[in-house]
Amino acid sequence: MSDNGPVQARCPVLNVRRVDAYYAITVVAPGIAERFRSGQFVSVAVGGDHSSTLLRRPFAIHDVKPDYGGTVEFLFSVRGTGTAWLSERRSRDLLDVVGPLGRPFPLPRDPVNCVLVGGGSGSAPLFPLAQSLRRRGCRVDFVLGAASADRVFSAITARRIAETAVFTTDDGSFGTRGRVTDVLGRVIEDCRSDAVYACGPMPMLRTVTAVADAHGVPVQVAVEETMACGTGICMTCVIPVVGEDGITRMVRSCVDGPVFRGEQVRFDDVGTIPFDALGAPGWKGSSAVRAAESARDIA
Amino acid sequence: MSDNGPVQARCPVLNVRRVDAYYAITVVAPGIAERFRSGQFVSVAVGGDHSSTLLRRPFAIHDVKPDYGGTVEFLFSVRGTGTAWLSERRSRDLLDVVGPLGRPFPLPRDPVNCVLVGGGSGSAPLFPLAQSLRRRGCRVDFVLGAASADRVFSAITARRIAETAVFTTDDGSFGTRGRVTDVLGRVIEDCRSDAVYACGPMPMLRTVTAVADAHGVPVQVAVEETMACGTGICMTCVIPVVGEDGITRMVRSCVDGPVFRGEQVRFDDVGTIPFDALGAPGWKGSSAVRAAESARDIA
Amino acid sequence: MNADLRTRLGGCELPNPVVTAAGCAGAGRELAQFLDIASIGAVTTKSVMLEPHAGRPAPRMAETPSGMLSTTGMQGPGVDVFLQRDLPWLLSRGGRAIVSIAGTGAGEFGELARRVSAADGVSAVEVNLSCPDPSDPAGRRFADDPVRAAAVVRTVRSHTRSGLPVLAKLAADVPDVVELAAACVEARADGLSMVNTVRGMAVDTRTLRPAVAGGMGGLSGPAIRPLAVGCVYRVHEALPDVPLIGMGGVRTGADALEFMAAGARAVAVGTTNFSDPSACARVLRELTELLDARGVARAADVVGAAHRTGPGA
Amino acid sequence: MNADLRTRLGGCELPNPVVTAAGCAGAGRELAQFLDIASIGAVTTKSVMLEPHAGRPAPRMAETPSGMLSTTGMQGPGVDVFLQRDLPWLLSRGGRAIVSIAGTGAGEFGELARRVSAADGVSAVEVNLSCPDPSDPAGRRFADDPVRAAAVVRTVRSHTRSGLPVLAKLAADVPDVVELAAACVEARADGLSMVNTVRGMAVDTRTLRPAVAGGMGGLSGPAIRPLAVGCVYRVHEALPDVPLIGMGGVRTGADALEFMAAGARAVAVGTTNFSDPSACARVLRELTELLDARGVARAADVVGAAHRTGPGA
Ligand SMILES: Cc1cc2nc3c(=O)[nH]c(=O)nc-3n(C[C@H](O)[C@H](O)[C@H](O)COP(=O)(O)OP(=O)(O)OC[C@H]3O[C@@H](n4cnc5c(N)ncnc54)[C@H](O)[C@@H]3O)c2cc1C
Ligand SMILES: Cc1cc2nc3c(=O)[nH]c(=O)nc-3n(C[C@H](O)[C@H](O)[C@H](O)COP(=O)(O)OP(=O)(O)OC[C@H]3O[C@@H](n4cnc5c(N)ncnc54)[C@H](O)[C@@H]3O)c2cc1C
Ligand SMILES: Cc1cc2nc3c(=O)[nH]c(=O)nc-3n(C[C@H](O)[C@H](O)[C@H](O)COP(=O)(O)O)c2cc1C
Ligand SMILES: Cc1cc2nc3c(=O)[nH]c(=O)nc-3n(C[C@H](O)[C@H](O)[C@H](O)COP(=O)(O)O)c2cc1C
Ligand code: FES
Ligand code: FES
Repeated sequence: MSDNGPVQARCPVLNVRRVDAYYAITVVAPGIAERFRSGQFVSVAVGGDHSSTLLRRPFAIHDVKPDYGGTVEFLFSVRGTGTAWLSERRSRDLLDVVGPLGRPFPLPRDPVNCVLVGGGSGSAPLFPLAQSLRRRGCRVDFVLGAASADRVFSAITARRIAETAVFTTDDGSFGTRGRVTDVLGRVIEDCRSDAVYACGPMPMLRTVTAVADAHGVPVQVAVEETMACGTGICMTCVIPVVGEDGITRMVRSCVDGPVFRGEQVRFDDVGTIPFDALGAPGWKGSSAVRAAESARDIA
Repeated sequence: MSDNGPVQARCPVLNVRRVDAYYAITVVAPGIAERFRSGQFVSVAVGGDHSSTLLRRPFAIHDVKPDYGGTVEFLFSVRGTGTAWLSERRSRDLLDVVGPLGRPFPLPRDPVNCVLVGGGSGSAPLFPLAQSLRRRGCRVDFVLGAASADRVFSAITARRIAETAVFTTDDGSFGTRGRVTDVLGRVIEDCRSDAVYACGPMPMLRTVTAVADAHGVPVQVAVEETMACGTGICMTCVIPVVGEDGITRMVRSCVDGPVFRGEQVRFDDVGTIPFDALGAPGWKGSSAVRAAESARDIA
Repeated sequence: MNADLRTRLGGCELPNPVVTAAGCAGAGRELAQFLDIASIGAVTTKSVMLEPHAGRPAPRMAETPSGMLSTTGMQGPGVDVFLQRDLPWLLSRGGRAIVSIAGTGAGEFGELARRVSAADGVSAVEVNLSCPDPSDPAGRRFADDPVRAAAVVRTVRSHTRSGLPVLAKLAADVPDVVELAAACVEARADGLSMVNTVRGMAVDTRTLRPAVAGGMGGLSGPAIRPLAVGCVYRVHEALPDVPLIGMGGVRTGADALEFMAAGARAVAVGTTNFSDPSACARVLRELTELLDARGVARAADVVGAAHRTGPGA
Repeated sequence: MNADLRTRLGGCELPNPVVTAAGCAGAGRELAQFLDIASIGAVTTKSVMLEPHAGRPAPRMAETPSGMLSTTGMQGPGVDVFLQRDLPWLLSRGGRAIVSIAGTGAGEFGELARRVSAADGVSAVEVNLSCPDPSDPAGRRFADDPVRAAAVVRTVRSHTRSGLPVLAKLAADVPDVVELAAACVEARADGLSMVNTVRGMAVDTRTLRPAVAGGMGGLSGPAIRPLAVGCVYRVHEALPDVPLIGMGGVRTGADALEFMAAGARAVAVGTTNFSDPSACARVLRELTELLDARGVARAADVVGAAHRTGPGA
């Protein structure tokens, strides 16, 4: 119904591959591929028509290709029932996919130096981002971390695309033992980074934001909140975010995100309603705030 | 836990075939095959581990073979969600099957003449029965009916096994136009039948019983009631049946049946609790009846 | 042949009986990306309060067998922003709006009704009686007490302009849904929406903590359909002339038909919008096909069909 | 390491917390074909009445999303046959019996308790409070009125020999399950079983008739698990010392753990026995594995864990 909004389609599976601890599924989805910008995600129905698991599963788009009119690839690790079911899909099965969803990563106008920080499967959306940045003449450096070697994402591709690529694992089985945030400061300095892009679990994003802040570098984070709809109608995916106007709102990470400016996310208050959030219990907004609200765009 | 009771097993699918309007699935199930006697059925879990359809689907066993230690075949038409899912199974998929369930057809001691009457998919259990009867030297005649030609069950096999085989279809597309009960009387006379075996929908079984009765021939019917458990614990599959003692009880068609002597089933009262049934509202049994109850075996 | 799908709810007529459930479609804008919002019966908008509300802390949802638990806690911008920003958008696309309101007492409900009444183009007002009543010592909902529920409905009716239908939205997990329904009708509700989510809970077996913040949540989805159909059936039996909107786990056109046979004139799609953003259009299409296949001339003819003879058939 | 699974319900100790739910396992005989009936905590036998009962007409069941509706209507042979035929069989196989009783009034419940008390080897008596109360003009169940429910429990307790625990089986669809629970405990119930099936309905969309005879049925299975877990959580919060048996949609060991974390000391498997006749043994095995994986020394240690800190983790 809209030309650049998301579409819903029954997409044939082109292939399912194992990549270390992950599965990669490629589906034929021209409508999604043509609209895609990096940082966006798809949501996939799981379990078939008579499944007891109703909700779609959100996955970052890892790659789009022009083959067959347009294909979309996402990667995932098996976590629960939905991902287990997905891992059993075969070529030619049909998947019900909605996408592309969410706000993409904003791209710099100028050819600046960017460091891309990913944790585990959170690294997925950084690869198309790296491509876009390269096309704009940006320098790209990667810092990728995971629990163990087999969970480090596409190390070879990272090395190929980026100027430098640093890896960390919790168990030291690959790269530096430790966390991405242990090495990030050094990378920012060594590479004279002008911008940080990060995706992964909330605690990682919080520390990445703190490190980037300490170095005076702007940071864009892509969050992974639990989502019931992914399209902005259920209000289950909210996190507290400070707007340009200094007001904290509970915003939907699916449509207002998943990408936010790091310093706008109130990481310490995720999982709460901050007392000063718009509409929090006892909150009394000025009439100016109220007027501004009506003018804000909702989608 | 018991040697001749039913077993539960995850059975590999050997093959899935289309046979006219039906699907035939053969599973490797040695424990079920070795215990099987004709008239018994299996119940099959459908939809996978996270299916919203909880209940097993019951199917008459159509054939058992010694291959692979023992295989079991059942036939079905796609009716709703469960049978649609089953029709999409492929070789090597695993099915969770319980069986053999229910009381088998009683076999005559002497080599008498038997006519086997089936309607639609209800013909399935008659084929292994025919084999058993033949092994005992009985004469077997078939009367098979269905809505249309493609729903008449294994006509060729029937002709091969039986002395005679008569077919009827509602639309006249194969054999005689009409119902099995239209021709049954003539077949009983022509073949000098000593016993009737029938399986199919309740209204058909009722008329078959009436025809057999009119000809003074005993009849065994296998009923198809909705069943939640198939093992005798849920009490959802009951029909009113008159016992040897003349008392009507609401009996479980899964374990007390599915095979009953036709004249014992109170066809006119199926779907009701007859006022004279044991334990019906207002029923006052004699102390003799009560004492008899304790002595009755429950399984 | 195509069945006449028009549906009357008190004073308002909808072109067909498929609407969205409150809180499960925003104000139509997001779903409009996936379907023509003017093509469905109406959009029931998320319950709006007088003031902006930030809602409940996360986690706000958990998946359960054939259902989900949620606790969004009425997050929303407040009625003024809604009337200035969201409602005009919906109407501008040719959509019909059933405006759901949520108050903390009869006074606030009345004020909401007054403001919504003053707006142009609203098709009906829905009164969300599952709001907690702050004056109840046990923190129960208005729906838990037919007397308090009726007081709210009466106030809303008196503050709503005549001709604009007032629908009372009932809960299923109440002592006696028929008594509640009768009290609301007695208080001059023009119709009843039923049912809201049912209170439940899940424990995350990894953390052994409640899966949604605050412990209890509202259960929705196909899991509750039998409860919802049961409520609609019993209320239609008791009050056959009262227009009912049935909801709770509608996923397909057959589910919609089930509610209509139980007694609903219209059917709302809630949770299914989350899993299938074009669900309302699909449900409408499937329902139409089912009615046509049965040779039904008017959708209204199947309303209450399950009451007409005994069980079986 | 293997967790100590022993579970105390009032005066009786079970070797482990997994039992069958009343009416979903007969008296153990049929399931014994698929598992060792002595290996599970106990068999709760189908609610037995004083006299033989023929139950309700067919159709008695319908499948619903992640659940089923049923109306068997207490079909059974009466208490004398049960005590002479079914109970001895179960005990002879080393099984433990929780005997569920169903009466039409306090007097009949008392008489049932007296006869069951006189039998040897019973582990506990469970009082099915979801029976309709013939003296109630609206035909409500004993469970719908805490006062009537308590009267039944008090009578059963006074007719049951001391030392034999009395468990009150509660319904979920009552005005206030905590109030009902408190009333039963006040009437000296030694423990509570919760919950029974929830009233619901389905319409067959082929025939447009109610799918089960009589219209309304009882909904069971995973669909109702959030309702059941919610009841257990709230009752354990209010009455932390009262032994609870949790049930409603237990399908896996994780589901059993969910009920225990909410506050249940034992967990009953009902509808899942229909779809998986060896389910009780599997649930027990899976639960043991989960407890071992967490390094839990005693199953009792996880009881109520979800109450111990706030949500999240
Ligand atoms: C915007 C976004 C992008 C994501 N991209 C990726 C990706 O590229 N690769 C990848 O492996 N994972 C990704 N995730 C996480 C992924 O969605 C979950 O792993 C997946 O939903 C788990 O489903 P399940 O049925 O296997 O797990 P279950 O635990 O059985 O799921 C139960 C419910 O919880 C939700 N859920 C469980 N884990 C998560 C989680 N970590 N984040 C959000 N919801 C969760 C599920 O969606 C479902 O509703 C992303 C999440 C979001 C929000
Ligand atoms: C003892 C017995 C033997 C049977 N043998 C055969 C056979 O050999 N071949 C065959 O094609 N069919 C047979 N049936 C019928 C078969 O069980 C149903 O066709 C099947 O359960 C339909 O499942 P569904 O999910 O496709 O239909 P749905 O309508 O979606 O099923 C919904 C529920 O109704 C029950 N149900 C639906 N139709 C029937 C029916 N006709 N009888 C009993 N329960 C039903 C299902 O089991 C399920 O619980 C037999 C039934 C019984 C009781
Ligand atoms: C996330 C969510 C938010 C909801 N918000 C509201 C609301 O604001 N007002 C209301 O009356 N009902 C609300 N409901 C209840 C739905 O309108 C509907 O009555 C219920 O979910 C049952 O329908 P379903 O099973 O189709 O979802 C909400 C339900 C969900 C799941
Ligand atoms: C077919 C059937 C029969 C039942 N019979 C009884 C009964 O006789 N007495 C009783 O207290 N509960 C009875 N119940 C309720 C169960 O014991 C249990 O409380 C309920 O089904 C919820 O558990 P489940 O979801 O695991 O089945 C019955 C349930 C079903 C489905
Ligand atoms: S997931 Fe529904 S609003 Fe974001
Ligand atoms: S199907 Fe359960 S007792 Fe027969």
